[in-house]
Amino acid sequence: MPVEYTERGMLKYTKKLIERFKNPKNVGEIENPTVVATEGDPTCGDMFKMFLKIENGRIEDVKFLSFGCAANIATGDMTADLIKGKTVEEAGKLQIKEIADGLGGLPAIKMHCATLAYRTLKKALTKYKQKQAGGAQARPKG
Amino acid sequence: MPVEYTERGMLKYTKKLIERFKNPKNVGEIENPTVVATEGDPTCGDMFKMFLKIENGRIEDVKFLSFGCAANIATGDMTADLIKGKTVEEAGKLQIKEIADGLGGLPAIKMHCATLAYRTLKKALTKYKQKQAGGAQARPKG
Amino acid sequence: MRAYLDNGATTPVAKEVVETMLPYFTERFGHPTFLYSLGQEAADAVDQSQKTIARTINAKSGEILFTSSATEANDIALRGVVYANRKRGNHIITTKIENPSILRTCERLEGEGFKIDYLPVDGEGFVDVSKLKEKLNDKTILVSVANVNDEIGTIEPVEEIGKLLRDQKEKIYFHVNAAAGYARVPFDVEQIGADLVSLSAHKIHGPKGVGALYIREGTPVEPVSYGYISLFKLKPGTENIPGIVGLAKAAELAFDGFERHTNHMKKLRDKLISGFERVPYSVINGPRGDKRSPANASCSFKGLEGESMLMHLDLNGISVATGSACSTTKLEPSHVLTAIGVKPEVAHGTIRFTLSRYNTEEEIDYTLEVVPRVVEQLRKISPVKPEEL
Amino acid sequence: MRAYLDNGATTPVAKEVVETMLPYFTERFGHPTFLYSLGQEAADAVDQSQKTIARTINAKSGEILFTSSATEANDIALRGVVYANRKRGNHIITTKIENPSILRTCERLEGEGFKIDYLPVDGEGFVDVSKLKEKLNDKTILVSVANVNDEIGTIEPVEEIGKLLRDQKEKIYFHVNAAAGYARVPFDVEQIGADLVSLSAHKIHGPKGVGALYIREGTPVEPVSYGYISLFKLKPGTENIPGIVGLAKAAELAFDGFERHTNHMKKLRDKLISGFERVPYSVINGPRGDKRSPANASCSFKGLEGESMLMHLDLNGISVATGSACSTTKLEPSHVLTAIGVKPEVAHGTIRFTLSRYNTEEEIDYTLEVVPRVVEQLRKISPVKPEEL
Ligand SMILES: Cc1ncc(COP(=O)(O)O)c(C=O)c1O
Ligand SMILES: Cc1ncc(COP(=O)(O)O)c(C=O)c1O
Repeated sequence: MPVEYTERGMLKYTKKLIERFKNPKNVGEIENPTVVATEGDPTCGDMFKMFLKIENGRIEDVKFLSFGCAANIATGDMTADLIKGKTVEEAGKLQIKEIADGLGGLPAIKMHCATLAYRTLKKALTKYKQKQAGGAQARPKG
Repeated sequence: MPVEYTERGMLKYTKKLIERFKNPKNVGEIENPTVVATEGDPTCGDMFKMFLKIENGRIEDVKFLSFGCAANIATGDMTADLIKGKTVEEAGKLQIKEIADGLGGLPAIKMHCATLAYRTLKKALTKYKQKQAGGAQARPKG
Repeated sequence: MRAYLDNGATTPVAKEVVETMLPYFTERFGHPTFLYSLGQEAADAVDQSQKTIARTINAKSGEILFTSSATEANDIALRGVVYANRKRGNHIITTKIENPSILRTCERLEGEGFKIDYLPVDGEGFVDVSKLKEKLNDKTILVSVANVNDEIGTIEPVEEIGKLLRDQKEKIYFHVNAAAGYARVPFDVEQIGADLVSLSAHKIHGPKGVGALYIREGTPVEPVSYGYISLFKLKPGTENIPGIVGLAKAAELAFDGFERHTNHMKKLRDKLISGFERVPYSVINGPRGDKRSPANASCSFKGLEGESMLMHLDLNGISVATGSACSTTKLEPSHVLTAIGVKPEVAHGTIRFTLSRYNTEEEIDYTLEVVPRVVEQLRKISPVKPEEL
Repeated sequence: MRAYLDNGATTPVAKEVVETMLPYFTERFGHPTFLYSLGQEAADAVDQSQKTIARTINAKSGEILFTSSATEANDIALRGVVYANRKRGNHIITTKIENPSILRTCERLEGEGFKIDYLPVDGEGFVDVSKLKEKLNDKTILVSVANVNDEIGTIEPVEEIGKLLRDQKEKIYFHVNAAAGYARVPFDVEQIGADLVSLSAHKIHGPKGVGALYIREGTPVEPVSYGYISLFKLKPGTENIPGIVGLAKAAELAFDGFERHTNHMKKLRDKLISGFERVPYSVINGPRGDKRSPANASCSFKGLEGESMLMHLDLNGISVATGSACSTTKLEPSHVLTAIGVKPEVAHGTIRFTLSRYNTEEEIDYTLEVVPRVVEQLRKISPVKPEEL
């Protein structure tokens, strides 16, 4: 932009985002989750922990814990909504843009929040696949 | 001043000055003056012309014409008041400060106006003395 | 009766502008960079104000920077652009009749090694575009010309200049100081090809303490001041939110009915000018008709001195400026009048009358009644004969 | 219920201030440099405002320059003084916990070849004057320290620093950024030995867009901006007259009953602090008691992140700032909290509450009811355990 804004300038959340931040539907923990993944670091000011309950390759439940800004919470909640009920394969196709779009858009400086939720999901799915593979390998062996 | 004002800054006239500017008592010309003197230059934006009627070494009447700012007119008028009725010798002792004081003070950047009136007076008195001296010399010779 | 005819110096703030500003003092007072709702309201206000100003000059809203005055906008424009383009060249072209806010920055830049050409103007104050063309060289990085001269109302051929500059091989940035011209003459940054445009709120019935700088997208501008950055990198410090909102409202009012306002001013201006022409030994400065700002009438009354005239008019309730709006207390005659060839002894007797949409015909009639009287009065006590000048 | 507790960021303009400003928009709107009566009124207003501000800090009225913000005042003070004293030396001393308006100007000056020492502070944010003494050398020309830290409220030993500097053989100029401290703690330029002091109107219930810089008589300061000079050489451009009048009125209101106001704030501050101490895993930042600004309470709530907390408080009608008032959107923790040794994971959970004389006990009670609830709520959904930090 010609008239340069700062990093801070014009930070503005959509109504949708604020609504989700206020009333997230998916916060919390799942007892005996199929898989758990954490990304981020409290020293950086954002951390995201995702719990998945997967049955027959389908994500039956998603919960998350968040240490972070409003966008962190809202993107986490959005991500959870977007993958709930989907197969692992379908969930693996989720795009960062879908998360942002689901919230009516994200300020540029907050895109990293969507990225964090996305990375946590990827990590969880990878873990799940490794677990499946491990289990699959394990069974023949065991 | 530490917080420097410009040349223009805080130019302010006293009530006395403005009153004199509004209603100068001594503007005009004297018919058959004893002596006339002009100082200043219209190209510089101020010019002052003084008419003196001197009888028996006493200034019986003073008038002036002014091309200049409000301070020019007011200082001229003040100067006229200050010397009217005085002897030429007394008038010769007039100080610039008296002119300014008579107006309740002058902005620093307007002191040159008092100086102009003062210089015109000096010139007129010198002319008068020269004239007297010339006359005195002339008589014996004549 | 009163007649405020110094709208070129500053204007009263319009009632609607004050009303628009008020809630931003006491209710919507948040800091625009803060996330909570009060802060967002302030940020939205800045956003909206950018949009409003942008619309009036056919710019994009992100191209509007808010400053504390047109002076500051000019300083950011000139120094900001030449510092950012120092590597490409060090040559600047402006004119002999620019506002001191331009000329003093130029002086400073000369001290820093920049080369500046000050274009002469003709007897009506017009810049000759062919002379500008001759001065262009491969070191030229910036041209700065006001669209309207603040002293004598000349409307400069900025469109022609813009076209010339766009035709050059290397980019030459074009700054237009529109402080005197904004809301008086139409302004379209695309049509003119301006890269930077300065405005001032207090010249259009907005508040003092706010200006704006249009900066065309992609124009490199280096900051010239530093510190806590709230919204804009080029103007650090917390934004004057009520002021910005006031500027936008003032612009809205001025452009809402632009034709009507300017026609009204033109009528009053022409009435003033014809009136002055009937005063003996008077000279109108600047052009007539369409090439003159609707808001400006400048007249030299021979044989008298402007300040005395100003003071007498003030005693009669009429506010005006002397010839040089910016050197009231200097003995030198206005640099603008000198540039158009007015002799100093005449220049000293110059009065500038500047109008706004709020002036009335009655005020003009009254002025035309008072002026000849005061002129006569002052000439009577003057040692200088007007017929000899 | 609403509670505005971000008075360190900006304040609502006091009703009396708005009323005082109003006539300067529409009636006394003249340009201060013009000789006619309207202009004189404006100039008088500037004069009177200088006097008022001067009185509050024991200065002379001619020593007060008006600017468009404390940021601008800081920039003029720092760059102005070091440019003017460049020949004598190139060394500046400041602290690690200054406001960004100081630090960014310092960054710039480093780029221009000046050497800057940033003093460390102790766990409560205090500068160690003996460390400052060690850094002094024969190239030192300027020391800049805020009298009150804007994030954690530490009242710095500026009097001691001033004394040390006055004891040096060569003159070392002393700048005090009082944007956060003005009208919160007493300030006497003579007692402190300050040569330059920055203030901001919008932090004391005055309008945005105005600041002031005290410049001790005889202090050489080079201009850092250029252009049309109205009254002040160091701040070109037409003055923000209503803003200046507003700043003066705001100062008058704040100092008229200074003790009462500050005692009121202290009471509320201490109530807040004790309330926060009862929240588990909370840490108060900065000192307690007399060495803390009456207006500041800063608390880190472990296991949660400040922005979420800020947003939840806003949803409850409470406006606050996160730990670093100036980096809401950066991921780095506040440089001030880092400097006093707060671990980043704790710093991220910091909220700054800043008071004004208009806050009420009910607002504080309400805040102390909401805060623990929000803290609990956020900790419940956090993957970070406060007890592990
Ligand atoms: C200590 C300090 N200095 C400077 C500033 C900047 O002041 P202004 O908003 O007037 O530019 C602030 C406000 O954020 C501050 O708290
Ligand atoms: C052409 C022009 N440029 C710049 C300025 C200065 O504007 P401001 O008062 O906003 O600094 C003025 C006003 O005097 C002007 O007429």
